[in-house]
Amino acid sequence: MRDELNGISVSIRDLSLGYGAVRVLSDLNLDVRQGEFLVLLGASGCGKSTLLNCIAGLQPATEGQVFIGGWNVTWAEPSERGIGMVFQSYALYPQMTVEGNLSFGLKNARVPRDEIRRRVARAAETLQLEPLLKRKPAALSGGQRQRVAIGRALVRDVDVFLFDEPLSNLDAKLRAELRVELKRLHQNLGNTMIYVTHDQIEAMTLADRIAIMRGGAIQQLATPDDIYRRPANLYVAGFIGSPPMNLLPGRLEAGRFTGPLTADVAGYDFAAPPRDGKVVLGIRPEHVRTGPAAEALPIRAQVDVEVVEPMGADTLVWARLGQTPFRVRMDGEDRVRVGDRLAIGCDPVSLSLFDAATEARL
Amino acid sequence: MRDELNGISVSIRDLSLGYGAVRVLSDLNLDVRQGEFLVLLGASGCGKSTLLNCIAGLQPATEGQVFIGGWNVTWAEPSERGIGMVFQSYALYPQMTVEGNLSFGLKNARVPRDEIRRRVARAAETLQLEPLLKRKPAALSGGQRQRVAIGRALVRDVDVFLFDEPLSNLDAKLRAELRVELKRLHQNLGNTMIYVTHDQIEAMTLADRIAIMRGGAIQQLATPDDIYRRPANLYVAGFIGSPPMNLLPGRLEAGRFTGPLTADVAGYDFAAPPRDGKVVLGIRPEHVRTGPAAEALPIRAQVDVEVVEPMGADTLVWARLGQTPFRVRMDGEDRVRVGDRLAIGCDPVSLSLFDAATEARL
Amino acid sequence: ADLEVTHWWTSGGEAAAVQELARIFEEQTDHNWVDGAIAGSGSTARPIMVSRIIGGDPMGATQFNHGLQAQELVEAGLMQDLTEVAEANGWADFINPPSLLEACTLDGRIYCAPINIHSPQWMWTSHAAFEAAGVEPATTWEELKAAAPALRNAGILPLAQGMQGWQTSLLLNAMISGIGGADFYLSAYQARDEETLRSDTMRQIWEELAIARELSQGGNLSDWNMATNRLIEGTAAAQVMGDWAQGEFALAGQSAGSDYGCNIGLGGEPYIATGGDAIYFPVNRDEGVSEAQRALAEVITGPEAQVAFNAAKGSLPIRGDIDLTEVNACTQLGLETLAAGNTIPSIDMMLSSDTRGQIEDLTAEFFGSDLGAEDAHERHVRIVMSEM
Amino acid sequence: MARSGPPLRLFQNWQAKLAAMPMILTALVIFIGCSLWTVVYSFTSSRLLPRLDFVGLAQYERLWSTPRWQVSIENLAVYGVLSLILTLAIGFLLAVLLDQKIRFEDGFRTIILFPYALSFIVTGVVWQWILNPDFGLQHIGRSMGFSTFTFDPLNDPNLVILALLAAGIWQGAGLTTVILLAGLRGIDEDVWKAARVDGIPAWKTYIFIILPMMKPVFATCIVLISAGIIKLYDLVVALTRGGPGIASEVPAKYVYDYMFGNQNLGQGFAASTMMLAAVLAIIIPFALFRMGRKRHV
Amino acid sequence: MSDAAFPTPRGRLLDGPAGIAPTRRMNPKRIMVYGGLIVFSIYYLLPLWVMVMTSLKGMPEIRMGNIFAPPMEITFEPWVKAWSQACTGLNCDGLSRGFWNSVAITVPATILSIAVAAVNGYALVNWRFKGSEVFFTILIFGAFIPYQVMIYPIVIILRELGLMGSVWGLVLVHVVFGMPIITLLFRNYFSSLPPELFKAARVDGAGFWGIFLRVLVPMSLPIFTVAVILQVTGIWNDFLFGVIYTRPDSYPMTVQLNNIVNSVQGVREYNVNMAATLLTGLVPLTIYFLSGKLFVRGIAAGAVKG
Ligand SMILES: Nc1ncnc2c1ncn2[C@@H]1O[C@H](COP(=O)(O)OP(=O)(O)OP(=O)(O)O)[C@@H](O)[C@H]1O
Ligand SMILES: Nc1ncnc2c1ncn2[C@@H]1O[C@H](COP(=O)(O)OP(=O)(O)OP(=O)(O)O)[C@@H](O)[C@H]1O
Ligand SMILES: [Mg+2]
Ligand SMILES: [Mg+2]
Repeated sequence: MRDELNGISVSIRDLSLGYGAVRVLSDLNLDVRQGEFLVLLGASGCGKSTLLNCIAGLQPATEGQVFIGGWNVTWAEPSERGIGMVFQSYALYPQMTVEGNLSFGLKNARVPRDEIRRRVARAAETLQLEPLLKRKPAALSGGQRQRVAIGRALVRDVDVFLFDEPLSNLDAKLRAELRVELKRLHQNLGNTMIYVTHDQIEAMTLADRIAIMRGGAIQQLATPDDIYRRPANLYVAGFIGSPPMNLLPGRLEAGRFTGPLTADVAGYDFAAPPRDGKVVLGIRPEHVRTGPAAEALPIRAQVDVEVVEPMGADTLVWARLGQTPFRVRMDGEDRVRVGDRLAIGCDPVSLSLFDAATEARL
Repeated sequence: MRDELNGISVSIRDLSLGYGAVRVLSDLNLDVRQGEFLVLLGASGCGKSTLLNCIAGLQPATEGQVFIGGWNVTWAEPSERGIGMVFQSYALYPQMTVEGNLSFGLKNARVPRDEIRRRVARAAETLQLEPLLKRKPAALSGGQRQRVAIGRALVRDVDVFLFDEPLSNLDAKLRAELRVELKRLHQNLGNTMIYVTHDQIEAMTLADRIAIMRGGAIQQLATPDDIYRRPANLYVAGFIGSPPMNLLPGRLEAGRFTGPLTADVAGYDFAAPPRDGKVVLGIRPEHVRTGPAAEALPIRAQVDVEVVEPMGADTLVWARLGQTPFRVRMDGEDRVRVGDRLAIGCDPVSLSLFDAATEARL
Repeated sequence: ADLEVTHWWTSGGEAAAVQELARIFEEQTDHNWVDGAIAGSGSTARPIMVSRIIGGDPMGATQFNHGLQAQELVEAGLMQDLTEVAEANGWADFINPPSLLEACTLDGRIYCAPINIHSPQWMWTSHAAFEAAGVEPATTWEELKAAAPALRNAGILPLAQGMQGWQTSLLLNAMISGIGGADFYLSAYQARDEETLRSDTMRQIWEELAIARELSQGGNLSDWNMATNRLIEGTAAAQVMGDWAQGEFALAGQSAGSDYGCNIGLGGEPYIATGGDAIYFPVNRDEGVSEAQRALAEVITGPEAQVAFNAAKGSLPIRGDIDLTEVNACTQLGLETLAAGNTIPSIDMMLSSDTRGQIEDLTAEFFGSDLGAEDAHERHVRIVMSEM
Repeated sequence: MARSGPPLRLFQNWQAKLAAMPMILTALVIFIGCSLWTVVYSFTSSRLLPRLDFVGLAQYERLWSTPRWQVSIENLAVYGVLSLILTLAIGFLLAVLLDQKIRFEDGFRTIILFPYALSFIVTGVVWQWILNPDFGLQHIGRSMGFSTFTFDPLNDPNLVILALLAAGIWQGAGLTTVILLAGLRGIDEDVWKAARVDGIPAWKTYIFIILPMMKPVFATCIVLISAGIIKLYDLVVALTRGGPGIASEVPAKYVYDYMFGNQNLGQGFAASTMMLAAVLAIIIPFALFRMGRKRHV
Repeated sequence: MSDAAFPTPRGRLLDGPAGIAPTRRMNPKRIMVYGGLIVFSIYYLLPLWVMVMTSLKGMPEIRMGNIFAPPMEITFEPWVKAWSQACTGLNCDGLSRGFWNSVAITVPATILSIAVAAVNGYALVNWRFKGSEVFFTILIFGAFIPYQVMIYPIVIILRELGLMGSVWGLVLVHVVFGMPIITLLFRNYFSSLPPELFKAARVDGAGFWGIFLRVLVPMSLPIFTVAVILQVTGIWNDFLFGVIYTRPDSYPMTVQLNNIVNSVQGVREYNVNMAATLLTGLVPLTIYFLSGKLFVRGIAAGAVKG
């Protein structure tokens, strides 16, 4: 077993958890590599927090086991697992100063005073908390509070950091900043980090690998790039990307797709030899080219513009391809008006094809 | 005066409002054109809701006047102003069915039964609420509730719609959908709409014009495009855009900018003849070109990549220009790694220059 | 040792009597009297006493009306056996009437020390009130009825009647023994003879009670001593109440015969019930307390305490052998009746608290409503007949 | 560091279980145990001491044929209905008045709630004094020249319930006011705005929109008031002692008097069992209502 | 657009006046609001007024006069008498003894009941175990059971525990009967705290008591205050338990009050009764007036969420 876990920091084996009759996690397996930044991404209620709590030992699993650093910690107390955890709501102890918050765990573990002071100072430095050490959480801004919460995990010198939507309570601007800080922190520390979010931007930007969850099971575990370019199934395809992929139902026959548009999919990288049948064709709005650039591409069609959303850097066009809604992302500089007919084109290389029945990628 | 208001639907004159000593709105003037979609955008607490409540007559102004459709309604009751209002929390009457919610106001105004039925049917059709008419709000999803709230304004056949962050309580996906629906609704109805939000995406995509508010005053009132490209001052520049504009402090001397980079600003469209002095140079991350495309541009520099955030369609690069942080938005296809040195370039046409003292655009 | 004595003697005259008793107890023994007065009437106090005894936190001594009230407690072995004290002091020799001691006896053992005799069959009259109305003070129930219109005219309440159940049932019982006579009384309550209960006499008694209800209209009294106080003030003419009312007269400085008058059995058959108060001594673990209990039992039945206590309270002593020459006319009347052997057992000795309580409820309801005499009579029969 | 097997179920959380012992004991021994004990002994002929001498339903038969019990139930019903309606009506009215963004709101609220801080004994004594015919309201009325003015509820069997109501509401309506006020404050400000934009007058908004929205708060109030009504005892003892006659007797007093005064425990237990049943009849529907609501959300 | 129901704005014409807002200070509606409140305030304050006035009058003045009239001659005699001279039986030390008894009962009962209830609430929210909700539900049901149902069995329980008649027995009874509502209060409060706080403390290695004492208690001061107010007033005002489960030398003040009011020796001394009543109500009233909003909040919190 130990060998098997070489290079694996957190390993989850056949984990199941239910509340009464409701199954929240079912037979879940997951290996997180040493030093990896793994993001658990999924819609609300899919069991992300539950999984994280199981890893932390805050919720006993119904079945299955959890290994951290090669040890079976399934029945260990949270404080004995070598993990640190950061919560969405900060969960700072309001009556203690920042310093008190940072040192509470160490005091509980009866770490010597000197050592505590040293570690708090180091964490405060890393997170630029020095000037705040004597303040109480109420006197901190949201971003500062979140940094203290991270510091609380930091002082404990743990191998694995668990984050449960740590940035959801912050406004968009701060969220972007802290995201970058977190990424930098990971680059510096090199710890294993498991990070729960339902924000795809966070997932895409932070993760080494993303695990997409749905209904207590993992749908796809891969690098952000893979997930974006090669979604494993229709769910992932529809979940990732904003606006999401255009999904066109149709039939595949002898390498030709017939649906709202017809397309020769020669050049598409099939996972297995293609079989004819009902399929769904996925085209990301940003892989659609318009105007002159479109004409050179093998797949072409005409769409009618219904709504135009200028978003600054780029413009989102909500159009109709025959009867099917179709979204196109264009450069912010390009001008298009409601009612225009737009010539579009795209490259089979950037397409996705799914089996309509199994929903899996072809 | 009446002539002056031609084509103006809502006009606010010298409006001031304070709670005790605290001034929430100060000497605010605003004209909203007939049929216009005006978005009030600003950080939390800047007075957006207060202004909207003043227009609706839900909060009496301390000073100033409000005109709607050419009438001075400063002291009129909300129900007499010809406005409909939609709230963030929906504010549906929970014990009434959807139909009851839609018709309660009309019944109260003693509109004939037939007329009520007709109007409710029309609103339900417009908003696709027909199958829900007999349900109670508790049995509706967030998006459906928000549609009922809109319907309640719709049945009243008013000229002006007021929205107070109508989409904030919804999740990202639903928000995007309803945004498009709202836009469509406006295209069909052609009413004047005043829409409060703190979400720039909503503002950019929905608005005919955006009024950016700060501390109870309007900073800039212009089309989304203008606000994005030609922010009136440093506040607007920093507020709009995600990530926001790179702002580089420096000096302007004889048409040359000296700061973290040096740049010849010939080609920049000055509002007034340029004067030398301390300025701030603004460059939007998406106006920065990299690689071969950069070399052809008049302004060039080298930056060090610190963090790379792939976001699917595009990639955000957090870099350093000398000591100054510098953000670049690149195409999702381009590859760049932490530690790389990146050649960047941009065009003076897309720059913004601000006076460092007055913070106003030059 | 400290001996806690609980009782409901809290009105003026009663408190004075307790004061005497405590003084004598502390003088004659080296024990300490700890007073545990509980205000209100016996029905307020008894639950508290009972729950304390049952709850295993007994007081040193407690007042009960002797009779069936404490019987179950005795049966359950919760009460101190006083037989030795009684024999040593020869209680049987001087306690008069002997029925008093009998009421304290269960299976040949003695469990309580009687302290006084209470006769509830008295009617008290205020001379001042009758004078104000210009009529002779009534000496019988019939005279009172006759004087009523004149009294009313003078703005005087003919009958001061507290509305609490025990007071209204006291009136009923006084009428039963006074109007019906001793045999009737015994036949009704001791033998519980249905014929007696349904008899015309009983029906008539209920009608008299209805008249009493009228005579007391407008009094709005609840506590008995408030009623007595009306007599003392001269704003009410008569009150049917136990001999303890004398204590209030005495405290107010009034004297029998000149300021107030008295008669037994509402001027009818002069029988007095020989109920009264007895002191019970709950079994106690502390030997010191047991010691004090025995001492108190002796003191209570001793002549000095009997004189002092009963003089203050206005009740009759339990000893046949003490000289009460100094007592006033009313007490004298009581003593004479007692000496004549015109005694009947008290209600407490014949009926369970349950039945007694139901009769109290019935009379209270009767006085507090316009319930017909006929219906009330019927219910009265049923209550008595259901006594187990 | 790592344990290999799961710990025993019973000892999971043992500290919490230990700490909750007082609660568990109270729930089981006092609330369940004592209630059951009472119910069991209500089928016996216990008099002064509890005895397991079963007599079937005899105690209940007697209970329901006792006029005093019938009067008690009647009184409780009359008092209960009136008190419930008046308390809710006054409470809501006061809450609405207090909700009008008035000045001195704290002051008014303090005045309305302070009797709640007092003991029923105190309330009883005070109202006895105010209603005293010789000194109180009747006296005032007469001394103002209305020489025939009669207002003596404490001695009038028909009015005595009003005296109880006046005192009961004096003490208890403040609580309802405060709870309803908290409920009103909990209602989304935007609903008010929406109603104003719809042109609905304030009173209509209160009745047709706000009142239905406060259903749960009203349910809480009703349960609290009902529980208080069933427990009604101290006030009666202090104010009327059940009088005049038995005109203001209530079940709780019946229980108490029979258990101790009349030394008929069986009868007292039968009466208390009836009260227990009444409580369950109020609480169970309420609990079901709440649970039902939770399931829907 | 000018429709029957919602015509175009019905405001004044543009050139019309645009002066100052119509005054909102004192329109008929406000007068009705304040009028209603004042009428109710009189209903609520009158008894208090009568009590105070009566307690400051001598008996002769009471007999002559109007209960609402202020005293012509203020006397504190009744207060002195109520406090230290009024008699029940042979004990003529007024309410003073009852006061100290009440203190001796209220202090430990408040502390203990709150301690127990707080731990209950904590265990219920943060350390749920099988059946914990069931016990809690029973507890809440228990709050509604009339006390009379349980008086007798509790006598027996106290006897078995040997606590009958002692102050500790009464304290125990108060702890038991205070438990439902105070536990509810704490449960509601603790469950309104973010559960993450508790999780964070567990990750930080704090145990059952560590989390309670070092994390939760320090941040629960408001609710503790509220609980103290509720318990002090509740226990202080108790009559039924006080009279049954104690002995005369440890009677609380309410029982003593009832004794004084009901032991009529000669004439009823209304002024003394009123003074005694006020004295008895003084502690809860003081707490109530001092705590102001907290009391209200506690009651609302304990009830609204119930
Ligand atoms: N105590 C509980 N009892 C019953 N069901 C629960 C409980 N806690 C969570 N669940 C259910 O478990 C599922 C997973 O919950 P979880 O909190 O893990 O979701 P999540 O993915 O973290 O969602 P979010 O993004 O909203 O935080 C949800 O469907 C939820 O309803
Ligand atoms: N009743 C009030 N009393 C005092 N100040 C108030 C009151 N209502 C609002 N304010 C203040 O007025 C300012 C403007 O509030 P407003 O609600 O208009 O902000 P907003 O722009 O709508 O913010 P948000 O985006 O959070 O809704 C805020 O600073 C707020 O603190
Ligand atoms: Mg979660
Ligand atoms: Mg707002």
